Amino acid sequence: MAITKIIEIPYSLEIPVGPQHPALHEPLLLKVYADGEEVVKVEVYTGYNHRGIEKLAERNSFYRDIFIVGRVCGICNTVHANCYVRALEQILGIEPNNRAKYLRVLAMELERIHSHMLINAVMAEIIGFESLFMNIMLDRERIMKAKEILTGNRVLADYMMVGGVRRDINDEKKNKLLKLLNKTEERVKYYKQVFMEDDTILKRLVDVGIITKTDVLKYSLIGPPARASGVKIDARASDKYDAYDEVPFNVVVKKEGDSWARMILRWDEALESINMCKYILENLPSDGNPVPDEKRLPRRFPPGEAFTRVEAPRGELTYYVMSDGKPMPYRVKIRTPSFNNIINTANVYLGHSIADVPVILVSWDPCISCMERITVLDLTTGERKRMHLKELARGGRKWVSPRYSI
Amino acid sequence: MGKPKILDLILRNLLSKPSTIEYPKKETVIEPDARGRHYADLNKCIGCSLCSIECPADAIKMTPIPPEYEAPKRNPRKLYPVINYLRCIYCYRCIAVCPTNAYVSTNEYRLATTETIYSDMLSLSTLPKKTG
Amino acid sequence: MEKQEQVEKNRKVVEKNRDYRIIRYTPWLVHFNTGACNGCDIEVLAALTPLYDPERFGVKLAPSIRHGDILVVTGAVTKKAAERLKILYEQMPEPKFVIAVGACACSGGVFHKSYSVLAGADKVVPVDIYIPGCPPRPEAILDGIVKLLKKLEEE
Amino acid sequence: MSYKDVLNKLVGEGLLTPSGEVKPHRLIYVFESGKIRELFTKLIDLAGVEGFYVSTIVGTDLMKDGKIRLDYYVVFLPQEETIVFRTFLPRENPEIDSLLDIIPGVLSGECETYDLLGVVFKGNPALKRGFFVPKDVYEKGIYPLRKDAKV
Repeated sequence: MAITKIIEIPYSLEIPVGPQHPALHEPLLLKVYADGEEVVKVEVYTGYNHRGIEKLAERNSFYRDIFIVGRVCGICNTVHANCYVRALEQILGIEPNNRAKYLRVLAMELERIHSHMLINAVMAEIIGFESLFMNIMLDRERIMKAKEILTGNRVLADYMMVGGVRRDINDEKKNKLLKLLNKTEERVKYYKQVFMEDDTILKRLVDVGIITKTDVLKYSLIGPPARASGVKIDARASDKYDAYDEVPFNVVVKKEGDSWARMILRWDEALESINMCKYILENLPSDGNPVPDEKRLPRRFPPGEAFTRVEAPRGELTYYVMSDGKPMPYRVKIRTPSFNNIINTANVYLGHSIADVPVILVSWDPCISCMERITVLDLTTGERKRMHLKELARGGRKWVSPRYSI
Repeated sequence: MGKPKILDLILRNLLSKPSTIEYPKKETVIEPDARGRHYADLNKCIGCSLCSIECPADAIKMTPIPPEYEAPKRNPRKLYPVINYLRCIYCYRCIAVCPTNAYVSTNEYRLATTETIYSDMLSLSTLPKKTG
Repeated sequence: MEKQEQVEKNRKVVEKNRDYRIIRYTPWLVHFNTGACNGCDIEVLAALTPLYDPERFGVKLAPSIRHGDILVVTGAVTKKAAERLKILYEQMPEPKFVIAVGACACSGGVFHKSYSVLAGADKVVPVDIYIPGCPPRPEAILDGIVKLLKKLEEE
Repeated sequence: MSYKDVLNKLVGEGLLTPSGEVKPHRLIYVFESGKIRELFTKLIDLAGVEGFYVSTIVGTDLMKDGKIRLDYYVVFLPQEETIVFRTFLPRENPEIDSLLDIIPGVLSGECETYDLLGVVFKGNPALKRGFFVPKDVYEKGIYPLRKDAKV
């Protein structure tokens, strides 16, 4: 179509982005400027979810912080707690026993499976494939049950403790977990096939939001978006923390770099994680009690600093903890993966149609668990319309195009 | 996917039961050691207030035992922990640090209320009342 | 004059029936995240999936605040989100009810001492029912909704 | 060129000074705050754009020394080795050149450090108060992560 004048339509999506980075900014505001259907400019606004966790951590004791950092992100709580606990262990010079290390990995991998299933379900919902969303959510409940058996709570596990974990498992629980994992594996394979073959999904995802290898590194992108563009970054493989040096696994890397590759990569990783969980359950070492006595843990922390990395479901998560010998940490710095992945990717939307914006956004895995609402403001008439993100993906086109496609 | 596969799928779906749990008519299966409501057993509590110091959410307040209840001798300061269930995050840190293992844990999760609920009545019910 | 009396009478009837209308119709939920860790959010979402299926009671997630009857608040109510929560509550049609889900929305949880948090949805809007837990199980959320409906019925 | 050679070359040129390590085994190199752009331009030349990424910027308020410490955590690929580049700024008017035009990935870190700690990155147009901090705090001119901040 011939453009005679450029009309700016500010689309502002308010999205609770990233359980991954709830610490600092979550419901996030993306302001999308569009020319007709084509996105020309994107601005990111933040601060709706800033809870001041870093300051809060400086005011609470080291042990109380273990539970506070778990509440940075509900979906990745065990990896947050694990990262912080390992930083404390580095400062103290404690090493947990092998059984505890294996159990930690088990909890983190279960979390990765349910997180990847959740974001794939949300993607199915965003592109209007509601029955697939319901099916994936139904099968995700099995993993939640497994988490409940292992840690005692469905979502927030509070499973990590300095020097080990907070609960042990017995043979009965082990068998229950294996049964649940076997059932889930079957279903995950099926869903992967659906994502590979279904026309609806292929048409909406393939070649949408392509990002190249150079851009990935320039913009400090991490996790599945980086691996889907052919960059092999995986803190599990490089740092070999906990039992990741003993449990066999492959780092999945894809070359395409589009939204579809990112979603398929998540299914591949979920399958990989299920295999790891099964390996752990079958080869669980029994070298002593993995549960430390919390009454006897050291109360005093020597001065020192530690920087730990962990591979969260959404990418590399880092913690920096500094102790100055007092009962409270001097500085705790949390850098969550969505922090990089969301704020730094504003340029990827350019050139795509408005209906693709939610698809690209979800493919970064910002965990859109709830309210997604969009204000569409038409500058020519001053008319304002609020719509659901899903509506925008499906019907938004209907609302916009008649006016500008002439 | 070919057509015969779809037929197979339809048949299987027609014959299978719905997956919905008829809650609240039918109870769901909850692990017996799931983290639910917990309270202090005052026969064991020594009133040391360690749980109140360690609570990440500051949900536990040490309160004097009311005079109509017989305070046990092992509790010289006559204090007992009262948990604010609305603020409690059910991390069970208090249970782990308690020096006398005085906490009783349950898997009760149906706690929806219209006002703030505390653990005081549950805790005090473990103590005998003074006679006369 | 008679007309005015009639209007007055009608208004009284409407006010009397206000709280009952929700039972005759189906309650639609609107979910608002005021800075939660998404733990409660995914549990609210999980409560709406086929395994628990609250559409049996007619409960459904409404897309817009103007369609909603029950506002489900999760999160520790950060100062920026509090302004929004107030606007949303004012936009809801009468009768309106608020459910606070999770320890953070009930009374601040672990964040109650932070500088950017108001700690508790009841500081901004009147809350009808609290669902404690961190996060509450989907069954507990359904339980809260059922308790709210029962409470209205009794009134 | 492996990351060790790159670092040795930069140390030889006098841009970096090795000083200890952060647990577990993350080497620290101290540089002068005025030479940050020179350092990272050379780093890109030597290691290549695809040779590293900036993982985190950690700002710490050292109130006793009257300084603000700024750590750039850089991860070198393909070994994924984390190296700390550390610099010190005065506590009054902390200023440093922005890296936004040569490494766009530092955007989030710079915005956050400015908003929470008050370090000014010269040349970054996206800096603004209220990126994270609520209005009533930043209107008083308080930076929440400073040790003397009362919020």
